[in-house]
Amino acid sequence: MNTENDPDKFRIIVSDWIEQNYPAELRQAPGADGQDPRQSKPYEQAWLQRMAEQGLLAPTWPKEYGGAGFSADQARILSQEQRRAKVRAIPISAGLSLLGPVLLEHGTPEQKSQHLSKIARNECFWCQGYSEPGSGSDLASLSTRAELIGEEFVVNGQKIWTSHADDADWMFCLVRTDPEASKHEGISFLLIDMKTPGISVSPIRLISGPSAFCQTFFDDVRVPKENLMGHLGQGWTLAKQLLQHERQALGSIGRGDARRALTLPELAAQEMGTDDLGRIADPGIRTQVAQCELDSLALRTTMSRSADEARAGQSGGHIASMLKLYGSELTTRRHELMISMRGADGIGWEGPGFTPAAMRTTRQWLRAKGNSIEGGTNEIQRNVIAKRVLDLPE
Amino acid sequence: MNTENDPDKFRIIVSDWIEQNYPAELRQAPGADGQDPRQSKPYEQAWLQRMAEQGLLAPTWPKEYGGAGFSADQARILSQEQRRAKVRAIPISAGLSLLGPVLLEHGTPEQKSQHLSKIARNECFWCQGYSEPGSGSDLASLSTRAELIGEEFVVNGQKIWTSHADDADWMFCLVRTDPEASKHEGISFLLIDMKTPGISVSPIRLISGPSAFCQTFFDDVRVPKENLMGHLGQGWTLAKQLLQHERQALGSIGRGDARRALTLPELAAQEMGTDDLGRIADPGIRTQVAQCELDSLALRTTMSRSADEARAGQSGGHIASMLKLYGSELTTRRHELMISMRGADGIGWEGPGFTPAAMRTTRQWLRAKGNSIEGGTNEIQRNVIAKRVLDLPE
Amino acid sequence: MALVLTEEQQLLKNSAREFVAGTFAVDQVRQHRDGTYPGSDTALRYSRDHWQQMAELGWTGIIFPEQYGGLGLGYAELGIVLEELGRALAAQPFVSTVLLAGNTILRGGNEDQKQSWLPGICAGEKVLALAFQESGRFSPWQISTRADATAEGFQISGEKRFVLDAYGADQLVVLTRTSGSSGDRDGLTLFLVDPAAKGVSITELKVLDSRNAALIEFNGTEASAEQVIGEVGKAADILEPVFDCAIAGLNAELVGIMSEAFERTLEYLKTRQQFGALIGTFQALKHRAADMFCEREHAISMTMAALRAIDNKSHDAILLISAAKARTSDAANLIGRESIQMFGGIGMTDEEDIGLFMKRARVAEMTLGDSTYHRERFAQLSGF
Amino acid sequence: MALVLTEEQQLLKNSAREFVAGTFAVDQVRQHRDGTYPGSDTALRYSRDHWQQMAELGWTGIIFPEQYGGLGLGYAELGIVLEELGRALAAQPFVSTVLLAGNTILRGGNEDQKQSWLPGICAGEKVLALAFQESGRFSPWQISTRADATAEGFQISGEKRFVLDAYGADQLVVLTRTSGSSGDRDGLTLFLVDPAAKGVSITELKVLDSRNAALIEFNGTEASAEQVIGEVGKAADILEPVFDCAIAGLNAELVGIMSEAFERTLEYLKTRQQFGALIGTFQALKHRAADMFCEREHAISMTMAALRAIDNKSHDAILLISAAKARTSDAANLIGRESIQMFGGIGMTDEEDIGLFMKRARVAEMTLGDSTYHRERFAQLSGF
Repeated sequence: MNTENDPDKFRIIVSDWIEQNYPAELRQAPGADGQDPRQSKPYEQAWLQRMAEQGLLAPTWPKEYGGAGFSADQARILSQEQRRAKVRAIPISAGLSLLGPVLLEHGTPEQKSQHLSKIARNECFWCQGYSEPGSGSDLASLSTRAELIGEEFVVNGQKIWTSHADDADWMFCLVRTDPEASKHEGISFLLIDMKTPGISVSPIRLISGPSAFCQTFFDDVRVPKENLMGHLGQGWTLAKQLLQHERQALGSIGRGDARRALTLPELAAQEMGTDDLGRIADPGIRTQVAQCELDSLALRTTMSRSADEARAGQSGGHIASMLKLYGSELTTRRHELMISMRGADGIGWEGPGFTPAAMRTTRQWLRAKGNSIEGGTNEIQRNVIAKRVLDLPE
Repeated sequence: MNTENDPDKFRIIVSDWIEQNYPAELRQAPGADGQDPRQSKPYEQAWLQRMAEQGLLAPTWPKEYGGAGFSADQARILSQEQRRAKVRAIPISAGLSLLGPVLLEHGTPEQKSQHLSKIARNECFWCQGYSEPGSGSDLASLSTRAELIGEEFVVNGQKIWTSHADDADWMFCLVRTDPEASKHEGISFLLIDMKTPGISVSPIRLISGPSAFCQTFFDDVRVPKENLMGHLGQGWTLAKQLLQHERQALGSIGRGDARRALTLPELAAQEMGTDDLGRIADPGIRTQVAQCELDSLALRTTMSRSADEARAGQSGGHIASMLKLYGSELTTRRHELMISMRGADGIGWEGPGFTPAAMRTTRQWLRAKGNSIEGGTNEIQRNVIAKRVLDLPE
Repeated sequence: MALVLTEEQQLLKNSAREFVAGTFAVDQVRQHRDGTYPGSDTALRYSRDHWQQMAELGWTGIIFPEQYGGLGLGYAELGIVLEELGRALAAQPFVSTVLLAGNTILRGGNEDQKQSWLPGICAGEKVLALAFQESGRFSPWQISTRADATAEGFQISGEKRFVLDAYGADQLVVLTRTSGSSGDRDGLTLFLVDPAAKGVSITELKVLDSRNAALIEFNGTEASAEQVIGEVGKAADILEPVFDCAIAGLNAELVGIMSEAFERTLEYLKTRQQFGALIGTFQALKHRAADMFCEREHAISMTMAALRAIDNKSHDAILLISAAKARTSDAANLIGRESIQMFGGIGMTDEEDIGLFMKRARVAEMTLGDSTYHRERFAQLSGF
Repeated sequence: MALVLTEEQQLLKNSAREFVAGTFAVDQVRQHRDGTYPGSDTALRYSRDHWQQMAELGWTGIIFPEQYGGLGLGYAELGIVLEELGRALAAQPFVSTVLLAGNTILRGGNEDQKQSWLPGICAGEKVLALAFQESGRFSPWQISTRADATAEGFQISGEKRFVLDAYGADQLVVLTRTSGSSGDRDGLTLFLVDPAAKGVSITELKVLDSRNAALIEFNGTEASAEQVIGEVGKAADILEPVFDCAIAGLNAELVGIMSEAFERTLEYLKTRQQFGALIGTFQALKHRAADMFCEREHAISMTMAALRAIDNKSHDAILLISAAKARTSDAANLIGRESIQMFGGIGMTDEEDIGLFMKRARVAEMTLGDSTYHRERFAQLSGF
């Protein structure tokens, strides 16, 4: 796509392109085609494909790596125009949003040419191998072992919460390469082809039902030495950098999801009825809805401010922790309110007798409990804010 | 008073006595006599006097020490009948509710005969010398020094939060008698005549205005050796026992105060108006009032349960911390609600333009902030519950 | 009545705890959900054998008079059993059969009807369901299901939702409208209906707590005057106290659920290591545990007081019941949320039990009115 | 407009901070309360000299056009000054003179009226008060004070409460009812009234934040048609945006108040020892500090967005203003409560400053509508 310098002209180019390329089917409400909105559709794939061809999945990456070569301002205009056109959010991709930025900065030239374009073109699917059973919030206590034998690392151990590991092509993975070194210094960052012999994957069932999460087991898995990213023992530094991206991605959850069929006020009006003035009939629920909407607005506004600060070169500091903390708590509150408005309609698990929308509320209510745990628990985020932002003593 | 064994007969005796002796003036709402309800009145004194003559200020103490010699069940009947007759609570007395029970158990025969009857007859007024500037929640870090020289302790140092020290006759006081011993073991418990030379007192002004609190300074104050309660170095043990009584007394704050002119729902109806069905007109405020009333009921019910458990010999354990914690938080919430219902009428400090009732709301709102601090902060109470009740590791 | 257990009640509690521990494992919730629970009819989602065993212990008859085979005890005793069942998330038709349908027959039925059904309930041989609710929210007189008078009696048509334990029930008690319109307290009439009767169609529902609930459609189902419970048009007078007693029972179950969840969380705090320390040493978690403790204590106190108020026929029983429902619902919700948060990632998995407590609590919270409903009712009853 | 300060705004902020630090000490609040503040008229509760100095810096004229002696800047700039004043709890007649009375004249007055008063305000020579409120709660059209038409003009009678800075004001702007009844949006009329006019009686009030507020009685006060601001009966159209801008300004002051209170609390956590450790090492307090931080950040973002929305004449300005008032009020309340709790006993004493922040915040919270009012308005404006 033309990276026109004049912002107004650029905006027109972008918006025209979206107008011409965004599939008509996606402009309907999810589920309006009568199919399960959680299933991927051909027209969704086609849209991703069109975006990828223009490098728009990774707008700020260089064109040589499959990006669009946009400046930060141009990327912002793209995202504004997408929002204005009510383009649905693209599925979160660990390759695009997490690994990519770090790989761009720290990857070897070979690693970059091998992986980046495939990620930007949505041709290669990545999963994240960080957590282990038992490590929990204390991520650095990981014990998956990678021993350098000749030209290969031999990996043994077990990872958990490896999203989509069951259909991922590659995994970026934290491993312990030096058991003698201190907890943080013995860790390295490996890129592992999921087709390598010795890897097995089993999906995790959540309280909300089937999930994208998996457990991944490594049994004498041989990984070429070239697949080390950064230096030996530098894994923890890269991991922390990557976690910042993850927190930002999770913080945006509270902003409200374009895929949700009904807004919270709409749901409340539907479930509780409205009075003569068109207000949500139950005043207690109305107050709670107002509070949630108000808090969403505040979170969105803080995110804008934080973006404006970044553009102005005033780093807001560990804003990601705050957004993650607040965003996930708001999401939890929002879902508690939704489930309580649904009343007995909100207790459906599956099968007949409940609308798909009501059952989705139930599953999402359960799933949302995980938002304050994954990507660093909210307790960890509070610790980080207290330490890094407020400079409170340890 | 006759300590009749049959509970039903005993109840009649008690209720008849209250009926005959409770002054008519006290049956009116506070302030109905046109005088400042915070000022003590002659008829209030007369009522205290009549109670004291019957030993009813200290119902469970032995008659020889000025009590009524009641059993726990009889004392409970007395308190039930007082509540039924809407008898106003007697002013909290450090001698009666705090020192008395500990003195009964640990005092020497001489100390008991010297002090208990006077306390029970409301003739001698005590204050508590525990906290020091800087000691805060870490009470045992106190540094007021008492050196045994000959037959006398020589006391030097400073106490804070000594309620009513400016018109108290005696103080019970924690002092450090052994600076070499460990923090908790070097403390002793002294009874100090406030008329002793070298004691000076200055009142403390709070955010809510003048208060009963004082600072008390000791400058070579000589206290006879006989005024030591318990053994030398046993002060901390006695102090903790006494603190339990204090927490219980403070926990009861949340139960609602018979002296308060309007109940919370009445105030809400007055300030917000009522609808056609007589409900508080503002539904949001009504919900909050309902929550406060509901929580008060829960607290009262838990206090009844705890009393029933004690009678049944099933100690509920550190219930005092819970009551203090919950009671003070509820009081804070209640006052926040009250001040917010008063709107601009709730910002009066003094002088014309505001009703006395509204100004009382304002001062009480400020004063109530201290409830979660005094008698051990709520943070301390949570620590105690976590450690003693929940047995969480340290 | 004091807010402590009598010696007899303590014995009952001990035996209930023992039976429950030996009979119900929390994992049965998953088995009922996944259809792997042993037995011939997995859709039943509870065990008739266990129901029978509890009847032998007298529990199904606790609130029923001795003349119908019951123990003639009170709600304080029933609460003890329900609390223990709550701890194990034991799925049993107590609320449906004893507290709703059975109590409706006891309070509203004629001698014939009582003799026909109450001994069967006490003996553990009969399971009954009360079909009342029609919309998503508890709103007892919002009834549109009609029972139209015919030459022979009545003809029932309409839809009932979330009918607890309706699948496999031996008899249905059905709330219908014989006059007036939805929302009126008057004009409601109760019928005993054979689930096998013509025009009755029962669809089993799959719900969050994996228990038995169903959708029932009545399509011109015939009912005779003998099937009417109490007076035509006066069902609300019978049902109001029935609902209240059932709520008091649900509160006890909620206390059991939250107590077990809380204790399991405490145990986790005492065993789980992070950053080289037991997570129970982290002050922020300690303080939140202390808050959960306070909320649970109040839920226990209010639940006990409400149960005893029913037994004492206290004038403030209804107020206490609604207040207790609001408190137990809120406390269970808090403890449910905090438990999962403190368990962390493992708490989110289906493999770990803790999430099952939150699921059952959610259903119990909203059954017969959630905390918003009961806070509102408390305000109304308090007159402000 | 981006949610960051421009270079010019940053310079303004620096100079405001410097001036405030050198001019206003928090202890002045006590001096105003106790009548010990140096100066001839202690009842004024602010300093005319300081007002003059701020005028010389241009601050009193920030929002007024250059033709009236102002700077012709925007609310974003005014907010910067108010935030810094908030940090020192500086009592100055900004809200009354600039945001309420001055802005009313600017938006509603004729050229004569503007020329008479705005240059005086910009020059720091005039202090004005807007007398509108009559009841305890902000309810802008609940006005009963009458202005009855007479042969010569109007006669004003009625009582105004909580009139900010009315004591010692050079002129009053008075909201009256010329037709209709209390609550009607129509029929309201604004007058310029000399406080020394016959029938005006001003009683100074002593309020929580020790600032200047008064009760005003009008008893047949005469006013001519020239004293009317705008059209007779149409005052609401003038006042609605005036109130909104004043709220946006109060939000900025609240941000200053809560920021200073929060930072002082953090400082206390870093220096106060208990049990042999700095209390800032206790995790429970850390986590609560982190929560306070989040709330404050949102209050800052919303306040900035609302001020800029006014300057941009954005269609969502009103929504943002109300949302920001609700958020700043709630955040200030939280931080006020938590600050005192973390300071412990010393925080309860009048000697320690921290309590003064809570007192001023309380008044600002409820001025022109508290968080309940604005949450409700937000819901209304959002259409649900």
